[in-house]
This record gives sequence, structure tokens and C-alpha cells, in this order.
Amino acid sequence: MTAYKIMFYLFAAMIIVFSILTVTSRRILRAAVFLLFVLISTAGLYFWLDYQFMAGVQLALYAGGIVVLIIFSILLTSHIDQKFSQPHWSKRIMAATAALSGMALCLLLFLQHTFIVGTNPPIKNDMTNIGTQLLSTEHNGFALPFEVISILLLAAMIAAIIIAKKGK
Amino acid sequence: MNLDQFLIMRHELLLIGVVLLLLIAEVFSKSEKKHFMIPFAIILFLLYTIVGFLPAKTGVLFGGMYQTSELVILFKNILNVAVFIILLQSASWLRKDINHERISEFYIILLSSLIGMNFMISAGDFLMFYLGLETATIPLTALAAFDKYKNKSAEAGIKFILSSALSSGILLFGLSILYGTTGSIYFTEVAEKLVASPLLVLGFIFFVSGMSFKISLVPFHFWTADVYEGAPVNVTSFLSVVSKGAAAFIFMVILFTVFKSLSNMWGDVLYLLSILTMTIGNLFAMRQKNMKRFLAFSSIAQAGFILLGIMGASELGMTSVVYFVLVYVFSNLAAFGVVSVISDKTGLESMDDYNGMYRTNPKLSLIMMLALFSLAGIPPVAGFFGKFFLFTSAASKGYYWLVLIAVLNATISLYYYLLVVKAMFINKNDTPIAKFKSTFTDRLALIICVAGIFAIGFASPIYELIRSLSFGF
Amino acid sequence: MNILALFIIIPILTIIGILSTKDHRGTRIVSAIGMGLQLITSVVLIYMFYAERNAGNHADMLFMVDYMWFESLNIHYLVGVDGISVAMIALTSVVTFAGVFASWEVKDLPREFFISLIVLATGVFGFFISLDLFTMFLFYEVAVIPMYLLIGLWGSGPKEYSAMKLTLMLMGGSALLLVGLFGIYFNSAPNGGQLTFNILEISKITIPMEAQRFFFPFTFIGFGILGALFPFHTWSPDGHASAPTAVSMLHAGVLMKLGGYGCFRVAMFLMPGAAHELAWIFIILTAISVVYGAFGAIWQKDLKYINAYSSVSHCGLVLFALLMMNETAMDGAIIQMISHGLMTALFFALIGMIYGRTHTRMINEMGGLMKIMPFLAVCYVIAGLASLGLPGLSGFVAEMTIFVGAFQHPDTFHRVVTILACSSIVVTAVYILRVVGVLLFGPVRNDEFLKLTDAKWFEKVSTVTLILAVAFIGIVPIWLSDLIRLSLKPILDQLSSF
Amino acid sequence: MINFSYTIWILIIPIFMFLLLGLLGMKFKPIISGVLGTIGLGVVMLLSYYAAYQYFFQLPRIDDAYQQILAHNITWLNLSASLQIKMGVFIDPISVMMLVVVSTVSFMVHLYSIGYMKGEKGFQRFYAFLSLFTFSMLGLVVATNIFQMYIFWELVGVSSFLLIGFYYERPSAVAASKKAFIVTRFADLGFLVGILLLSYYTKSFDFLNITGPVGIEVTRNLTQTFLGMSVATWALLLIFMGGAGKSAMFPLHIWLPDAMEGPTPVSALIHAATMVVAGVYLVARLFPLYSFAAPDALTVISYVGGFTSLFAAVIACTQFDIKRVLAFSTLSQIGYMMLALGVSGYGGEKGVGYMASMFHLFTHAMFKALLFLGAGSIIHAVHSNYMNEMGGLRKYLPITHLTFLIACLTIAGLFPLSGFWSKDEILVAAYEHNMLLFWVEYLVAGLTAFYMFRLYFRVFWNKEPHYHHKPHESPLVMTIPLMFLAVASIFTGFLPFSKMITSDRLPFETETNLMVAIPSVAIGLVGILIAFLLYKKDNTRVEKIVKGLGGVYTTIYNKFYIDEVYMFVTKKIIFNLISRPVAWFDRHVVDGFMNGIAGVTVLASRKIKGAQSGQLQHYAFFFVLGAIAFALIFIYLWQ
Amino acid sequence: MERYGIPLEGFLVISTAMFFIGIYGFLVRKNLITMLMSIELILNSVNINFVAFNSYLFPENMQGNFFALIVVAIAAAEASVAIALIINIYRRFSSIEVEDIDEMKY
Repeated sequence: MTAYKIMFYLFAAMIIVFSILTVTSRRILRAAVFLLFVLISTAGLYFWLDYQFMAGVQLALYAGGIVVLIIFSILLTSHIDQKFSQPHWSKRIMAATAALSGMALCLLLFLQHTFIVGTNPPIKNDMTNIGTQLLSTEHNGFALPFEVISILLLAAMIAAIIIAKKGK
Repeated sequence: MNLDQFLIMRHELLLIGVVLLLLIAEVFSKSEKKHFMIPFAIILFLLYTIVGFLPAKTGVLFGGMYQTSELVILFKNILNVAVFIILLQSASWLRKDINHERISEFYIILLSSLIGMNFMISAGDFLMFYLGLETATIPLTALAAFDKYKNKSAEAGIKFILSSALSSGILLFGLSILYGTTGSIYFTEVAEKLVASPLLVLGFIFFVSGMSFKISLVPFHFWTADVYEGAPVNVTSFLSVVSKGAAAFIFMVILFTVFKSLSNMWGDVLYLLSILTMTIGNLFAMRQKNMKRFLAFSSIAQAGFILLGIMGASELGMTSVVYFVLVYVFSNLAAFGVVSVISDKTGLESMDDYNGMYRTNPKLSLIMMLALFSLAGIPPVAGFFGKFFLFTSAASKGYYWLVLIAVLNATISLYYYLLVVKAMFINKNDTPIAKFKSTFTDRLALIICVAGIFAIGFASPIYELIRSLSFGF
Repeated sequence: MNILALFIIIPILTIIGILSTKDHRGTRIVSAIGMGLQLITSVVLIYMFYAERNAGNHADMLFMVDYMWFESLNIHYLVGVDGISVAMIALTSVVTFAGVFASWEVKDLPREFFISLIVLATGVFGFFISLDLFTMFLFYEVAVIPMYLLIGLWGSGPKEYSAMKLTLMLMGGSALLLVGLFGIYFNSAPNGGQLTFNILEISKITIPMEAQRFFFPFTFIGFGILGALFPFHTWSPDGHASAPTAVSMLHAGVLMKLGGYGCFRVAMFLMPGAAHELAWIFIILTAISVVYGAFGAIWQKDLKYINAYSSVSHCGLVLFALLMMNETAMDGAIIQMISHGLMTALFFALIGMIYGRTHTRMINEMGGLMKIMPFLAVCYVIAGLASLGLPGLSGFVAEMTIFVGAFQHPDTFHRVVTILACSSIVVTAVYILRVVGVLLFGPVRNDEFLKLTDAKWFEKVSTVTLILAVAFIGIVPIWLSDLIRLSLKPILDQLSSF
Repeated sequence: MINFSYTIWILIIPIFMFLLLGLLGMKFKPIISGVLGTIGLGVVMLLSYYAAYQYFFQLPRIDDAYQQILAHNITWLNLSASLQIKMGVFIDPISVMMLVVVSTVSFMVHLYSIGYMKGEKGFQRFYAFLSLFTFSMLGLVVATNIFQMYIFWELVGVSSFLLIGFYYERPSAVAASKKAFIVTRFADLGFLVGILLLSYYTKSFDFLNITGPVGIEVTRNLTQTFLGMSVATWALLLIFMGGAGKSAMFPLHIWLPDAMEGPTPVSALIHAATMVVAGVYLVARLFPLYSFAAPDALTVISYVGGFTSLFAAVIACTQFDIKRVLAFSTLSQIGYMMLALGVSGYGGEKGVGYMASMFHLFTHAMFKALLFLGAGSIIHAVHSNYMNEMGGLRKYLPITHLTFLIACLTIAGLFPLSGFWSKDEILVAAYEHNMLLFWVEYLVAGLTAFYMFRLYFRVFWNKEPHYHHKPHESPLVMTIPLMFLAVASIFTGFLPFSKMITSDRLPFETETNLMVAIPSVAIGLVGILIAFLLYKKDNTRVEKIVKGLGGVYTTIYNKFYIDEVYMFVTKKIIFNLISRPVAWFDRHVVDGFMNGIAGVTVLASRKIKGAQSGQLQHYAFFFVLGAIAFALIFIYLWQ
Repeated sequence: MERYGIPLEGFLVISTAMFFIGIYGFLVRKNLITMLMSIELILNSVNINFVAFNSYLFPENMQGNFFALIVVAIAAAEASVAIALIINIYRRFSSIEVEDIDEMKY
């Protein structure tokens, strides 16, 4: 049992437990916090995999951005101390059945599948490579998505503004 | 970026230019004189549309992430025309006081969405495809809620974004599986490395579910009706024509190129989906009273017919799909155009309000009738040709029973289209919609649509052109 | 310019003419002129057809025009006529012409009415001249769809229900038909090569037997629905009952003939093997149609229902005779189409005119009309006599030819069904005489009716045109019969090749 | 060689008159229509006489036999390479004879009607229909082939229908016309099927072929049998069915008495003299075929004829409507003719029945027309059909009385009136062939005399009822035909029929068989005597007899309830048990099924509406479930 | 296929679990914001997949990595628009309970 293994299991356990808590917690702010934990644990997994850049983005954008946004909206729209009533049992059972059967199916297929492994030499996952690839217009270069996403973000921003902006 | 690349990416780049121009104009415009944005945007877009028709280069850029062909360019042009008509139709709606503050935003969001679609149908890998898809969808959800003083519009927005998010989540999960099993996100590489395995099928099905959401195929269609009903009419027409058309196109291209080797299976997936879609869509459409909701379900059923074309898995099939989308653009926009005109003038959207409309507004009623006949596939309007070729495509693969079911469904669809015709022409009404004169832009839009409805069917060169650009396997 | 193009162009010009008229009067005059021209054109066509034949042109189809339309699918705009189509076109012209006059006094939205009527007629003309399955199907649907508006807007009674039912059932029929057509198309090049919708080309090849067996029923029933094949005929009574006069005329008179025409021109001509194999099923169905329709008519009280059931019976006879697949019977079948077209149009015209006066179609509410409106009553009697097969009128010629033809099969099955079909002439007499007796003869039951007037001039034009046509065929049938007979040869050759 | 092509005018004139009077009649004064029609018919009559004269006296015979001449024969319709329907004029002894009969009676009726129908509404129409009828009947008579005959046969039926229903405002007339048409139509169905059967085997419709050696050979050699009878027998029996319908043989007789609803001249023309003998004519026309190919059918014919004659005579004794009495008498007499044909052989002496039948047809036409026209004259005078409302008319209607008496004596078969000669030949034929029928015919002869004189005495003698206004003799235009026909009734018996009209067209000699003739006259006299005793004076004897007979009388009076049986079959079985269920079935089952499809669709639409609940999470649930279900299906179930 | 003793399947199990937990949450949570959180779980699980596949199976390039990166960005955009819409809903309906938002149905 190496430290890596322990860390992995720790992150795994955290992710799963906090995920479950996120979707079951009856206080909304707590749910948001649990979500934050899930995202952070995920970032931990990325670190574990040596994907620092990805982990950083995860922390900054996801944990830092989205969760804050969510909490912000919670504050706008909800009473913090309000406790939700449980959803109707039939709904829960139906949803659980669907989710569990889907999960069973997916896991079964994942575990049965023999994955092929890439044969080319691995590329070093450092900032230099990430930077060049991000701006490369060649094969395996991601300049185009990088540019396009800015349009998406611009449009999303305008969209969010016109909706959220209070009218006269 | 040299000129060649510019020419290849002409549509996207020009469109981004248009959006930026609008943004600049918005910044420098006085807040009480926003109206001028309307003609400005329309003319700008018209120019862009015209430029789009000029001969262009085709090719692959960004190491395969972006690709374009004559057919893709043609399809982008079709979308442009559709959007142009929608812009015309939305002019008088935007002119209303309540929308005064948000005119340019409307254009910017709409055109951004179009940019997304252009990237989506030009995508050469799943990342660009997904990115384009989201760029096309996310801003649109805001447009669905554009009438933000209406509960229904707000409801449409939230339903749209949440279900769209769920669907893209599932789609993404499918894509991740595809990536995991093939090791690439590039279409060409995935196609090469594709080996049928249960996991791959799972990924594929998740991908299909996500796409089905965009094209509104049963049982992934439920959002459609609510969103179409709640959204402003012009946004609805954008959703039902442009958005759906683009999604159907790229879906077909991906099936034809990436999943070529799975064609046996996806033929059957589509078989099931199309039966479900046509039937359920029709069954729901039968009972609708709200025109927008009615057209929503009818457009669901139409999507089922499109699948018949895709199932042909051939040049013929691709031609028929593109051709049908072209026909569908004009027919559906004509129908939505009429709904939009009436909704703008009177605020009425229920089928019962249309009773006796022919006596007061004969031209609008006639256009509506032609549009509905075209949707139902009645000659001599173009819809007949569109449907006929779709059925030909399915029949060419021997799906005769499916064709039978489809045509029977077309008969059911005729039933409810005739209900509208009946309302307008036959039903008596003491207080029909008063006679009114529609604005220039509305009329222009409708004239273009009607011309399209008549011309496309008979003009075989259009069909032959598409055919010459199509591919199959 | 090819004469066949006129059959499409004249109606279109007429529609444009109608659109440019200002008032009701102009509308109907333009329609009358347009359809009059159409009638003249069809007479010229007959003349030209005979002239060509006499000049030694023995091609199967004359006046052919072939435009490539959708090249990649090999869809052509291909038209041409043989004697049968010529006869059907003449029928259509006559009935349309009479129909325009029968609807002379349409009050509500006359312009729309005449336009729809002419669109319908255009569809029918197009159908009869088409030699390409695609255009044929296109025109078929063009002909069907205006019915909805025509019945729904200008009809009477439960018009919306009937209009919807009729449209949907016919469209349902076209669903089957479309599958059949696709079946033919995709089997039109069994040995490789270009697929085609061209009827003449397909007839030269042999569609594989399995395909024939599968697609023949689709095609035949698809057309049969329009031809009121039992048990798919129920649109007909309701539809006819609710339709306005001219529409009933055109529909029963011409549109239902599309069914019979399609059955032999497409289903039997292109799939002769299956036609032989499966004929017995359809012979039984059509024999049922014949007798069943006649018995159904006896019990009806509404004039239009009576006539609708009688149409079921008579149209059943058409399909019945076609399936006998010999020269005489098929000749009779086509004469019967024409004959039934004319006399049923006459019937509906008269019923419409009577209804326009009495505002009822229930026979037991009327009586003694002979005294009140002798002209119409006499015409009605003539129509009735034509319907029950009185020599000297067209019905007799048709029925006798059919029976003689059907009797050429000496086996018991054919004999029995033929005799069964023959017996319809008695039942027909029963219901026709019942109507004539109750409606026209006897005392006047409602004194209100005594004030009513006889036919007006335009009504006379309408009925006299039809009566002349009926009598012409009845008295000198040989012209029509020979016109048809010569054109049956390719079809018979095709059928006998199995 | 004599050219008979002018005979076509015999057909053209009446049809022209029909069109003229039918289309333009309303433009003329009534009387002009009548005169025009009569003149036209007069020309036709003269042409017929001329043709008869030429045929019998000028045309050279071949091997002593009268020739069969196709004066005209044009193709009317091509049915197949071998079968054509032709139209033409066929001249042979019986057709010429029928031409004479039809044109004579028709002319008399035309003339008579000028007086009888005077002032009737629709006078022109009447004449138009009369012309149409005459045309059709003449066309039937001269038919060159069986199909032409069928065509005109139908036309005759329609003319009869139109004329019976002449008083169209009278429901009984309408009902009668309908009945006549439908019953005969039913019979014609048999005729048609018979024609089809026959022509299928002989490959021809032409009389020259099918009654010539070839046709007979073909049909005689038909060994194919169906239900124990040869196909030829079937075909000819079916054809006879058609004849029986037109000639009102039992059990298809029911329409004839009702047909008396038509104007009386029509009854005289159509339902006494001409149309009703078409059946006899048809059998005579095909006689060689019957005789050689289907003797069984002939036997059937003889029994049907014999039975009908007895049956009708019995009923005639009880009827009170004078026209109905005459109608049943007609039935009875046609029964005679049929019987004569049925018992006849072919050729020479053996063919005496055939000759007798034709002979009786001829004389019967004269005296029966006379009877009807006389009855018309009576009705014209007293405005009633019922003999109860008549009596003592001899004073008022002297000419009518005299001519009527002559007719009664003729039909009773008293020497030397024409009825005697023709009936005698029939009895001879029956005597030689079938004793049972022979005795039946004796009985019928007595009954005939009885009921005719019952009628005669009731009308012209007996007690005089109270007349609303004094009856008066009919005008000259009506009495001239009476007198002409009376003369004809007296003298036509002397025509040498066996020299002219025989089964093989060869003349032969006949002698009166006194052993047959004398009893028959005696029986006739007995009948007259009984009638004299019962009806000369008003007395109670009749009532006593009626009472004595009880139910038998009622049954006879009600015509053996045959009409009721028919009514039961048509109303109850055809209408209620077939048509009504068919109509119901159509509306509810067939159409119900179609509507059911629509209903199911609507129902399904309503049932599934809940899925679109407006709840986002339900949508999502369906989404997920759909995706998983598709995955399961295509991973595990799909091959 | 193993790294530090942990096979690829370990990641896949985590991601799958997270994915379906997210789905479950989306299906049952009554509050629109919590539904949005479930969406984030779903997207996050997908990212894990991409990254794990990239790292374990195809380290020759960074497709999975970048895909995940872009997904994060898209998720952010999506979340921002969604939140705007939720706020809008809150203004109109005075509630962000998903079950209250059913004006349009059938």
C-alpha cells in the first residue's frame, strides 16, 4: 500500500461520499460546499495523475469560479437556513433505479472492456507542451477551440447579462 | 493566417466580423435610437449571406479540426438564408418598445449561436463539434427567455438550459467513452480505429441520445414543446429550423464518416427512433391548440422523417436530407412567419383564434396553408419532393415497412395540418382576427418563403447540385 | 407545342384568369371558357389520335414528351397517351365542363371554389397523361387534396368530418401506393443498370416474382382505395354525401377512375405475375363490392348515399372486370369507368340541383318531383336508366362487355363470381326504381315544393352535356370500344406473358 | 331478288317519332302529337304489310322453304375477335308475322288513344312512349341475334315500365310499374346468363348460326353437365326464364295483373297483344335449339305453360276488376302458347305445336286487343274498372257491346271464329303429345268461356247500377279500331298458317281433328251456359256458391297469395334481412373499423399526454431511461 | 495499465459513480440550483474520464486533457447562463422549485 494508493483511495472516497452528499443534503448551502469538496478532490486526482495544469484549472475555474457563482445565486434566491423537504419517495426510487441500472451497465461494460493502449511515445505533460499545443494550428493543436471558446464566453456573458439585468 | 485559410473559414470569420461590428455599433449608439440597429443588422447580414454564396475554397485547417467542403458551404448558406428570413421576421417584434433596450443583444446572441453552428458543421473532431454545439445552444437558452416579463418565456429558458446541460453531459460521457476506446477525438482517426465492442456501443448510444436531444427525437424530445411554446416566436423558428437543421446535418455527417463501420447498427437505432419520433410527435401534435406548441410537435415529427433519409446511408440519403432541410426551412419559416405576424399584431397564438381568418386575411391564410401543405408533403409544393426523396432513400435500403409507417404518419400529420386549414378556412367565427397590413419586412420574409416553397420542388437543378456534392458509402 | 401540355397549361391559365377577375360573374365565365377550351382540346386530341393511328403510327403511346427532371433519380416528366388515356381525358373534360355549369351559382367564395375545382381537374389530367410513376403519383395527390377544402368549405351536412375522412383515407391509400411504387422503382433494374420510374421501360423488364408478390397488393389496394374497393370504400358515402355538387361529380365521376386506371396501368401492367397469382383474392373482394354496394344502396334514404353506394357497386365492377384479364372484360372495365363517370356525374348534378331547391336529400321527404320540375325529373330518370343498364345508354354497353368478358373463364370460380356480379343488375334496378318511384313519382308530399322551379339554363347545359355523352356511348359504343381495344394490346400481351 | 332494305324504316320511323314527340312534344298541341304518332305508325303498318306481302307471296322459296334474310346487319360493338354484337333486320316467317301483329295492334291503339286519352295531362308524353315501345318491340322482333333481342327486350321492358307508370302521381301505378320492371329484370338476369352460357359455347350470338346446324351441333354435343343437366339445357332454361318473365309465366306472373294500372290502350298493346308474347316469340325463335339440344327444357316449358293457363283461368273466375280478369285471361292464353311450343316437335307435321302457338299468338293479339280496347271503351263510359259498378251497358254502348261479344265468343273458341282454329291446333298438338296437358287444356277452355261470359253478362246485362251520368258510346276514333279488330278476330282464323309459319319453314297440311274440336266447342258452350245462369240476371246463386267454396274461394280470390309470398321475400328477406344488415354492417363494422382506427389514434393521443407533464425532471427521467434502454437493446438484444 | 497500483478501472469506477450520482441528483433535486450542481457533477465525471484515458491509455498527445479543459470552460459558461436564468425564474415565479415551473404542459 503505497502513499499514492492511499491518496487515490482517499480522493475516491471523498469524491463519492461528497457527491452523494451533494445530491442528498437537505440544506442548499451545504450541498454547495459538498460540491466544492468534490471538485477539489477531483483536482486532487488530477494532481495524482500529474496533470497539474488541469488540476489548476479545475481549482481556479471550477472550484473557484463556478462554486462561487452558485453560492452567490443561492444567496440571492434562497433562505440559507431553509431545509428542503425530501422529494417524494416514488420519485427517488424511480431515479435511483434509473441511475443504478445505468451505473451497473456502465461499470459492467467498463470492467469487461479491454482497452487499447496508444503505441506512440508519450508526450511530456508540462507547461511548455501545453502552451505550444494550445496555440498550435497543427494536428493535436488546440488553437481553434481556444479561440472559439472566447466567442462562447462572450455570448454567454451577454446572454447572462440581458437575462439577469433588471429591466426598467 | 493567410488568405487561403481566410477563404476557407470565410463564413465563420465574416460572421464574427458581423458580430463585432454590431457590438461596436451598440457601444456607440445612443440609447434612444436603437432602432437603427435593425436595418443595420439585417443589411449587414444580407451582405454576409451574399458573400457566402460566392465561390469559395474548401479544405482542412488546424490539423483536421476544421474542415469544409462544398456541401458544408452549401449547408451554411442554407442556414444563412434561414437566419436572414428569421431576422426579417423578427424586425417588427424587435421594434416594440419592450424590446428596445435589447435589440443588439438579440442579434449578437443569435449570430453567435449561428457561429457555433457553423463551427459545429465544419468540425473535424469531437472537440470542435462539441464546442460548436454548446456555442450554438448556450446563448440560445437566453434567447428562449428573452421575453423575460413572461412566465412562459422564463420557464422555457430554464427548461432549455437544464435539459440541454443534462443532454450534453450524457453526450460528453459518450464522447469520453469513444475517446477511451479509440484513442482519438479526430473524426478520421476515430473512424479508422473504430472497433465494435459493447462499450463502444454504449458510448455511441450516449452520443446518439445527446444528438437526439438537439434534433428532438423521441424519447429525448420533451423539452421541445415547452421551449418552443414559451420562447418568442422568432426564437422558436430559429430553434426549430436552424438549430435542428444544423444538428441533423452534422449528425448525419458523423454517422456517415465516423460510424461508417457501425452502419448496420445505427440503421436500426434510427429505425426505432424514427418510428417513435414520428408516431409520438404526431400523437401529441394532434391535440395541440397553441400554434407554437403545435408547430413544435409537428417539427418533432418532421425530425422523424429526416431520419429516414439518413438511414439511406448513401449519396441519395444525404442529398435527400439536405434537400429536405432546405425545403423545411422555407415551409416551417413560412408557417412561423404567419404565426409571428399574427402574434405581433394581436398577441393571439391559439388555433381557435385563427378561426375564420381567411375571410379577413386571405393572403396570410393562403401562405399558412401552403406552408402546412408543404410540411405535410402535399404536391405541388416543395414538401412533397422533400418527403418523397427521404422515403426514396429509406426504400433504397429496403426499409419498406418503415416507409409505410412513415407515410401513414404523414397521413396523420396531414390530419392536424388540416385542422389548422380548417380553422382558417372553414370554421365560422364572429370575431375573426381583424384585417391588418403587415410590415414590409414581414411581407418580404413571407414572399421569400413562398417563392422557396414553390420553386425548390420543381427546380431539379437544386437537387442535382446537392446530389453532386453529397457523399455516401 | 405538344397538345398534352395544353391539359396542364389551360387550367393554369384559367386559374390565373380567375384570379384577375373582379366579381362572381367574371369568375364563372372565365371558368366556363377555360373548361370549354379544355373540352375542345380533348375533342381535338381524339381527332389527332385517330389521325395518327390512321397514318400508321402504332406506337404504344402517342404525343410523348420526355423531359429529364431529377436526373440522378432518373425521374422524368414523361407524358403520352394511348386510347385509354384519351378516353379518360375526354371523360374528365366533359365532367369538368358540366361541373362548372353545375356550380354556376356558388355563392360563398366563388373564386376559391372554381380554383380548387380546376386544380383538382389539373391533377386528374396530369395523372392520365403521366407515363412516369413519379409524376403520376404527384398528380394523384394534387387531385386528392383540393377535395378537403371543396368539401369542407362548400359542402353540407357533417362536411368537416367527411372531408377529413375522405382526405385521410385517400392519403392512407397513397401511403400503400407509395410503398408499391418504391418497390417497383427499386426492382426496375433487376440485372443492374439505371433504376427508372418510366412505365414503358419497366414493362419491358420482369420484376422478380418475390418482389411482385410483395408489392402488388400495396399498389393494387393503394389505387383500389380510390376505386372504392371493399372494404376500403367507406370514405365514399360520407364524402359524396357532404360534397358540393360539382365536387361529387368530379370525384365520383373522375377521381374514382384514377383508382381503376392506376390498378391496371401500374399494378397489373408492371406486375403481371403477381396479378395472375393474387387475382383471386381481389376478384372476391370486388365481387363483394359489386353486390354489397348494390344491397347497401337499397336501404339508404339519402339520395347521395344511394348514389355513393351505387358507385361502390359500379366501381367494384370496374376492378372486377380488370382482374378478369382478358380483352373483352378489360375493354368493358374501361367503358364502365367512362360510363360510370358520366352517369354518376349526371346523378350528382341532378341531386345537387334538386337539393338546391328542396333543401333536403331524404327521399321520403320528397315526392312527385316529376310534376314540379319535369326537366330535372326526366334527366334523373335517364340517369337512373343508364345506371341500371338500359340499352341505348352507356351503362348497358359497359356491363354487357364486362359480363361477356368475365364469362370467358370457364372454371367454376370465375363463373360463380361472374353470375354473382351479374345479379347486381337486378339489385340495381330495385334501388334505382325505388328512388325514382318515391322521389319523382307519386303525389307531391310537401305543398311547399309546389312553388319550386325547374332547371335554369346553366343547369340544362350541365345535364344535357352529360346526357348527350351517355347516350352517345350507348348508341354508338363501337367508337369508344375500338379506341380502347387497340390500346389494350400491350397490356394484354404483358399479362399473357405469364 | 327482292330487296328488303326498306324494312329499316319500320324501325326508324317510330324512334324518330319518339324523339320528335319526346323532345318537342310539349311545343305541339296534344292532338297534333297524337295525329303525328298515328300517321307514323300507319306508315309503319303499311310497310309491314308490304313486307309481309312480299315475303310470303313474292319472294321465291328455296327448296320450298321460306328464306331467312338478313336485310341489315351492322356491327354495333366488338366484344372479342369472335364475338360481335350486331344490329340488323332479320326477315323470316315469324318475324314478318310479328311485324304485322305489332304494327297492326299498335296502329289501332294509337288511333284509339286519340279518343281515349283526350284531355289527359301528358298526352304528348303518352304518344312518345307508345312510339318508343313500338320501336323497341319491332326491334326485338326483327333482331338478327340474341343480343340484339336482349337489348330491345330491355327497351321493351322500360317502355312498359314507363307506360304502366304513366299516371305517375298514383302510387299504385308507380308500384305496379316498379314491380313489373323488377320482376322482369330478375327474369332477364336468367336470360342474360343463358345468353352468356350459350354464346360461350357457340361463339356467336347470331340466330342464323346458333339455330342453324352448326350451333345446334355445338350445343348438342355439350357433354358438360351441371347438377345433372347439360350445359345446353341450363342455358336454354335460363333463357326461357327470361321469356317466362316477360310472358308472365308462373311464378313470374305477378307483375302482369298489377300492370293494368297503366292506361287501357297500353294494356291492350303491351300487356295483351305484343310484349307479353315476346317470351313465346323468344322460344319460337330458338326453337330448333330447344328441340334438338335441350328437349328437357321444352318439357319444362310445356308444363309451365299448362300450369299457368289453368292457374290464371281459375283466378280470372273470381276477379272483379275487368282489366284484371282480362289480364289473367292473357296469362292463361299465353300459357296455351307456351304449352303448344313445349309439346311441339321439329319439322313438318310434328311441328304442329309450333305452328299452333304462332297461330294462337296471332289471333290472340287481335281478340285480346279488342277485348282490352272494348274494356277501355267501357271504362271510358262509366269511369270505373269494377264490374260491380257496371251492368246493363248494352243499351248505352251498342258498338262496344257487339264487338266485345264477338271477342268473347272468339276467346271461348266457338266455331268459326279465329280463336277456334288456333286453339284447336294447340289442343291437337297437346293431344298428340301429352294427355295430361290435353285434359288440362280442355278444362281451361271451359273456364275461359265461363269467366269471359261472366264478365260479359255482368257488364252488359245484369242489374243496372246507379250511374252518375249516363254512359255514352265512345267516339268514332275509338270504335273504328274496335270494329277493325272485331273483323280481324272473326276472319284471321282462316289464314293458312301451316302453309306459312312452321318450325322448319316448310309448309304442311293440317286438318281439323273433329274428335278434338267438337268437345272443345262443347266445353266452351257449357262454360257460357253456366255464366249465363249465374250472371245474366242479378241473383243470389253466386253468393251461395262462394259461401260453399269458403276458404278455397278466398285463396283463389287472393291469387293464391303468391303476391304475399313475393312481398315477404322482398320486404322481409331482401330488405330487412339483407339490405338492412348490409347497410348496418357497412356503417358500423366496415366504417366503424375505419373510424375505430381514428378513434384509437385519438385515444392513444389522450392517453400519452401525461408524459408531457411540464415537469422538467420527468423529461429528464425519460431521457435517461431512453438512453439506457437504447443501450441495453443495442448491446444485448441487437444482433 | 496500472499506475502506482491503481488500474484505469479505478478512475472509471469513480467517474461512473459520480456521473450517475449526478444524474440521480438531477432527477430528484427539487431546487433548480441543486439541479445545476448535479450537472456540474456530471461534467466533472466526464472530465475525469478524459483525463484518465489520456493519462493511462494515450499519453502520446493531450487530446483528453484539452477536451477536459474546454469542458471546464464550457461548464463555466453554462453555469453562468443557467444562474442568470434561475434568477430570472426566481423573479417571475418567486420560487426556484422545479416542480412549480410547469405552466406549459401536455
